[in-house]
Amino acid sequence: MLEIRDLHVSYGKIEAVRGVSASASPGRITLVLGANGAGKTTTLRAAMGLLPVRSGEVLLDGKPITGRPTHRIVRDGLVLVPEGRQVFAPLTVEENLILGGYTVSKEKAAETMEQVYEMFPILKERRNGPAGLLSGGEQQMLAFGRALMSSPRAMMLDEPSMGLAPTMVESVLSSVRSIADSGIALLMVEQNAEMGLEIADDVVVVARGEVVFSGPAEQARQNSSVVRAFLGEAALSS
Amino acid sequence: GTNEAGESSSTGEGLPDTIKIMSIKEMTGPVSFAGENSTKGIDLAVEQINEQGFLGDTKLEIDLKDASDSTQEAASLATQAVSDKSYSAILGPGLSSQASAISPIAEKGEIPVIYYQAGSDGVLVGDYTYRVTAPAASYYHIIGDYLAEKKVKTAAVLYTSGNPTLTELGEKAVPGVIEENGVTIKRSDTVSNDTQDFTAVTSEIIKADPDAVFLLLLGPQNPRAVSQLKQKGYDGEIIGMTTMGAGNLETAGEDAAGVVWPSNFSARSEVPSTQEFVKAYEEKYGELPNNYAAEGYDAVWLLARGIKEANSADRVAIREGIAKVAAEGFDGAQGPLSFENNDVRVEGVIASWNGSEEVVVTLGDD
Amino acid sequence: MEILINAVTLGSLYLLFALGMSVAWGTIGILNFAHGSTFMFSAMVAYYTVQMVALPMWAMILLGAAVGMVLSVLTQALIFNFILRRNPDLLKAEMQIVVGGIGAASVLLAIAQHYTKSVPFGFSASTFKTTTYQLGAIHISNVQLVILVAAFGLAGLAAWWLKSARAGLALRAIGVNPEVASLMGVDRGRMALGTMAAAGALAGTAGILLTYYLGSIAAETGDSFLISAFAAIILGGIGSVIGVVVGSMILALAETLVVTQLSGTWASAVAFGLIFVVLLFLPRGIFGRKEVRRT
Amino acid sequence: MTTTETAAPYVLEAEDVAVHYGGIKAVDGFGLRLPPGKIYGILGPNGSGKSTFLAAVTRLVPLTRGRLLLDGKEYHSEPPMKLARKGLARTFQTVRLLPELTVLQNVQLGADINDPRGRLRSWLGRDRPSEAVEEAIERTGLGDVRNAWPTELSYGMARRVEIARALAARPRLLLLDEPTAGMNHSERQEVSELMQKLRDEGLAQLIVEHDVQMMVDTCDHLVAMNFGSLVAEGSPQEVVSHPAVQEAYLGKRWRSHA
Amino acid sequence: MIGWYEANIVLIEATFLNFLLALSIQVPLRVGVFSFAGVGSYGLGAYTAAILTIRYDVPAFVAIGAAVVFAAVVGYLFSLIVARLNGLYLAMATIAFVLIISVLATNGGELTGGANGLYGALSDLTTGGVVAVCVVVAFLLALTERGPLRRRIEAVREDPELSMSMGIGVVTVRQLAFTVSGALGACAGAMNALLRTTVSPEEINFHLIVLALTMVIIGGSRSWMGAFIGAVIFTWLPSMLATTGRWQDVVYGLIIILAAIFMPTGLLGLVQSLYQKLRGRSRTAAPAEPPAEEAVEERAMLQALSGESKEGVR
Ligand SMILES: Nc1ncnc2c1ncn2[C@@H]1O[C@H](COP(=O)(O)OP(=O)(O)OP(=O)(O)O)[C@@H](O)[C@H]1O
Ligand SMILES: Nc1ncnc2c1ncn2[C@@H]1O[C@H](COP(=O)(O)OP(=O)(O)OP(=O)(O)O)[C@@H](O)[C@H]1O
Ligand SMILES: [Mg+2]
Ligand SMILES: [Mg+2]
Repeated sequence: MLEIRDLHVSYGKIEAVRGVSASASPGRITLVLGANGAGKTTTLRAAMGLLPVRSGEVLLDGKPITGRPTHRIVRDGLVLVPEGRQVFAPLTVEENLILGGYTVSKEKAAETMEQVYEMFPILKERRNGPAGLLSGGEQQMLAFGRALMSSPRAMMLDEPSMGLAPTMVESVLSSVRSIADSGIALLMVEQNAEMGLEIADDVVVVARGEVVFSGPAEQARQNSSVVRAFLGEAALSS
Repeated sequence: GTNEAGESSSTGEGLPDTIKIMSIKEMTGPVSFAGENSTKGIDLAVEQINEQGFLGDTKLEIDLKDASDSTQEAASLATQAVSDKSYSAILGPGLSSQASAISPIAEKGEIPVIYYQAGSDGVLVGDYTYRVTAPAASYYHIIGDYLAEKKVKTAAVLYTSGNPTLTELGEKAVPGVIEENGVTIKRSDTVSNDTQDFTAVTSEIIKADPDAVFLLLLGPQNPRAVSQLKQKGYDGEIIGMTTMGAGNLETAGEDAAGVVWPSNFSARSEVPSTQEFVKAYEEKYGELPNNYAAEGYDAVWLLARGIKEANSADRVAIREGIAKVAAEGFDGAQGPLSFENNDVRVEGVIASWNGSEEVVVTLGDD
Repeated sequence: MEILINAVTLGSLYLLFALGMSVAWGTIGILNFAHGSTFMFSAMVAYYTVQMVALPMWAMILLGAAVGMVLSVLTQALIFNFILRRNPDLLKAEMQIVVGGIGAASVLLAIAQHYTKSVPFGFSASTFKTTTYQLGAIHISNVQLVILVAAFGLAGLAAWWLKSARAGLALRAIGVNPEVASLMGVDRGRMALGTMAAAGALAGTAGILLTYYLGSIAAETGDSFLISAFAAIILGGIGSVIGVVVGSMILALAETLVVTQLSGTWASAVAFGLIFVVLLFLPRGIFGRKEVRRT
Repeated sequence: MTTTETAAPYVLEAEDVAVHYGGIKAVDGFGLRLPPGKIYGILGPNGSGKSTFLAAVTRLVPLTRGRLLLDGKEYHSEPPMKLARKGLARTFQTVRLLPELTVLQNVQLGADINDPRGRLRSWLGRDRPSEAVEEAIERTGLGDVRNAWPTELSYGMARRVEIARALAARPRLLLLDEPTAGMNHSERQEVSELMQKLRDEGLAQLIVEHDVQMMVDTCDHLVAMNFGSLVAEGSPQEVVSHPAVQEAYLGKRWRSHA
Repeated sequence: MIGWYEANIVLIEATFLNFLLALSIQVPLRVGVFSFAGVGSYGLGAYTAAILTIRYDVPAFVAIGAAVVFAAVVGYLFSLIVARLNGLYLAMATIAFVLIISVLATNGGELTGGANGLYGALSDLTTGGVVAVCVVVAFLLALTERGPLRRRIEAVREDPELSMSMGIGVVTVRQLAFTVSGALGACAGAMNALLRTTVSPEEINFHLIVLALTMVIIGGSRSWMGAFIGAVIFTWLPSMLATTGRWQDVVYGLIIILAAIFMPTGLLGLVQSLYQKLRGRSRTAAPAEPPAEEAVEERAMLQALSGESKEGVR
């Protein structure tokens, strides 16, 4: 269970996140929606210990992890797929994956790696090439696969479908669903709201650093303002 | 002298209470051992001069300035000395690069400078600059008898080419001396200023199998080259220059036993004026003086004699006084000193390292 | 033949010196300009110790390694760590780190100059005595053997560790992007400290062995090696242990050949000329990783 | 936007373009012809060579083979910076803003191309943003962040600066690589509208984007590629209903939609 | 005052010479070229000017001009050779260049005076001349730190490929940087040789490289003012510290360390950010708000949303 409670984060004088709360329980996906600059990435990064938290709390399975160093949080069982891929460009694809499994046993890592290769065959093809030469979408696959490697208890995804072709979006999001089904708590920022809403259990909408909607996915799908903002007029009429 | 202080520094006749001299030194940095030792010699000389009343009631006062190894610092200090009229002269730094920067300033600012060390060519320009360290080339010939006595027939030369003094020795003076004594040079090699390892070059030298090896290297390079020669099995003569002195061979220990070098100074020399100096030095510091101390000592005495001759604290007058003293020469810590174009000449001694300390080689009773 | 052995020995000296520097630079991206001073300082501390108690060689090595480790850890904790914390972008911090290292180096150097007055020091008081063996026409000393074994042994160890251990990979990841590395669960601070400790121990070991071999070193010796080490690492390609081995050997061979066949004056010119030419054809050194950058 | 009428029927022509990296054939015999004042889109699975093709067209990677023509004139041996002066501007798939310039200055950099030697006046004194810069900022909705630094921007905002910078050059041909990645539906809508407006003003555009709905709505013509070569070409509807495209690229959703 | 000026004339001149030397490193650094070739040019310039003055007794401005032109040409040719190199590999190549020049000077026989160097280069160069040159140089460089030129320089440094696609001739800019760096370095070297009347190969060593780099990094690497600040600090610091006696080098090292830690943008950067803080204008801009009309629209939507979802928000 991942819980973010009344989080405040600021950059210098500017408060980018002003009291965001969101939670994800094992087996469930919480989708975070919001306009550009709403503070989604800031929330995830702060939860991960990459940004200092001004006030509020982040709990993993009831245990506070606020203020802990990032590498500890990873060992506690929470991982983040960062925005904009962030693969280790000069390292090979396989080395990237090995690093993803840095906190787990070698056997466990080898096992997961096979699953990742199965999910994204192109990664297997390129396993010995530098990750930086992959295409944008291929790097996104690698970033996603790398996060799986640590067999986390909770996972935060920052726009996992960015730059992916429609077929890939489908396969990534359906694997996100199956990861959740295996009992992992998932918090996901996703601009592809249409697909996101399809797999999400709960929805949180953030605007200018504040939560403006929070509820189950069906409720969000019926909320005309949410639909208009994130799916478009067309979806409303259909 | 007069008791009128203040105005007297620029008036022609008579001496003021104190005469201030700037001593530009390398008290820190890579050559601090030279600065340290010459300062001891300087202090001793000043003490003697002031206590003896050599200049009457007038006291010499040394203002010690650290220029480390920076040319710019040294030049700047010299400029300060020129513009501050209370300084009557400069005791110069030991590095050639600093000295060559100071000389034109001194010439233009008309202030006498006495250098020690600073062996390179461009140091002595014009009338205001003097040097109390004789170029090794001027006395290196004394090694000739040693070569004859040891029946040296073949030799190899190894010198540091990045250093002007050593290059001059290695390329001209030493080969000249060697050949004059009927010795053939089998090899001549060079290393650079920052050469650390002598394995390769010593191997080559040993292959040539000379009776004597001449090592003309920077201070810290000496023990290394000596040890490495010995470790490769060399058992002939090793002949160096003054850089072998001043404790540089200590780390080579036994390996360096028997190394000899012509020197401008040795504390064991029997020359009376040297012994006088050594005695006073030992009394004051409880240790034997090295060449830097002797040179510093002689520099002050040259200056003091010049001042006495001039009977004035005026810079131009002092210069003329020094010139007169130099023309006659005097006996100093380094023995009888004479001057050639403002540059000192000494008789020289052959010094040797016996494995634990420096001794003087007297030929014939070996 | 003897030339070759001598060249390999000189190469091993460079290698021993450069190894620690190369490991820290190629992994956590810290180009430590205080490496030379750490090297010298360790030897100096050992020298003052051996003047009091006659120690055998192994004890001297341990002592040197310990001093090097402490100095290096202190440099990391008190300087580089602060720089990195205030400047998380490694690329931007690079220059700051170089300058911080220069500062640390001058502090250590100044202290050493103060105590030794730049007069060379050596370990003649140690119980270890150099002996030379003669194999045909070739002279080889016991220190020379120790140096050869130590240099190649330690290089092999470093290469193996970086290649096979996950920690080695983690170090490389930190060099690429420290923040993302921490997202993988890598404890950047501890890894950096560990690496610098290892690099410092290597510097200390090198300081002891080189002093034994050369007979004596002076306060400034560390800095003269620095530039050769830098050259060897670049020549081989940053981040590659084989690279630094090959780079050291090539540099040493070139210098030895010039010294013995031509003239020592030209040694550094030829050596650096060679580096220059090699870089023109292999812009990232001999074993350097290609720059990964695409549109 | 100003456009000079050109005699050539196509702004950009690429024939049989190939870019190989060792064994990897990133682009392998792909081509297209882009007439003035049209928006063309390229679709294709991840790693099919779209970005590499754009890099080849902008001369940032060397061609293995092929011909490139701008306004009917071959340019595949010219250095990349010449192209910008000929009116070609582009954005990159990864955001590439200059961290030490503000948003405004980043955009101004785009406009500098029309002022190659840099006016002495702007060196010495005032360096007012030109009309083109103001217009680009305004059209991309960056007015409020114009003085912010790139590191302070959210991802979506940074993408807009990329677009604004390209627009500030007042190009005649604009290449956009995933311009709306990281934007939500309504934000994409805005960008799409902007592109259509620009087309109506005569700007030819070539877009790479994975949002098929947006591509269909925006583009006049679609080209689909896979494994570095052409798979299908034609009107948006034709291409999205092409079986090969559906198979390799479009998900179930689109197949069911179509 | 006059007395002080006369007594410290050497340091005053040295400040300006160090300023030019620092600039010869800073100029390439600003366009992302990590080159120390300027230090080599310093040597080239010093020798050229000294040789011309000693042998042909030419006026100072001719000697300096010739040195500058010569080093600029060498710098340009050098840039052609090292066109493929980048980063620290380039740095190494340029260090090699510097050291080779030093060895050439040592072995240059009569022309360069060998290990002795050259002396007696008496000329009519005045402090005023040095200052005038520096003022002109600073003015010209100041022009590159604003407006379009500044933007281009930033672009070339941060992202050469992007610059190319924006029509900036990256290769030309790099070559220009090498050329200018050569000219600046030579200018410093030539003027130093003429003011000090001597030049020796020992001067052109690794320490000079380190000094130049330290001045730039600690002063500030983005603006001529940073180079000037660095030059002032590192010219005067040693004599200021002389009062600390034996430990002056230790204090010097500590100051460098502290500067490296606490001034990531150099002293200049520190001063600038303090100034901005004083004026209450931090580097940060207002937070991103959506464009005005939409904001109203969105606010309406949000109000609607918040009304509906009261129960939803815990
Ligand atoms: N380093 C920073 N310094 C100052 N302000 C910042 C910084 N990073 C982000 N911001 C500001 O904080 C706000 C929230 O940014 P954030 O990246 O969290 O948005 P987001 O919701 O992830 O948007 P997007 O969908 O575009 O990625 C924005 O207004 C942004 O400009
Ligand atoms: N410099 C390079 N070296 C090796 N392979 C490369 C290089 N550049 C691209 N590739 C490979 O070429 C293929 C095409 O890459 P490209 O970036 O053009 O794909 P793309 O169509 O843009 O994909 P995406 O939609 O994921 O961005 C990819 O498989 C990529 O890994
Ligand atoms: Mg975001
Ligand atoms: Mg792409």
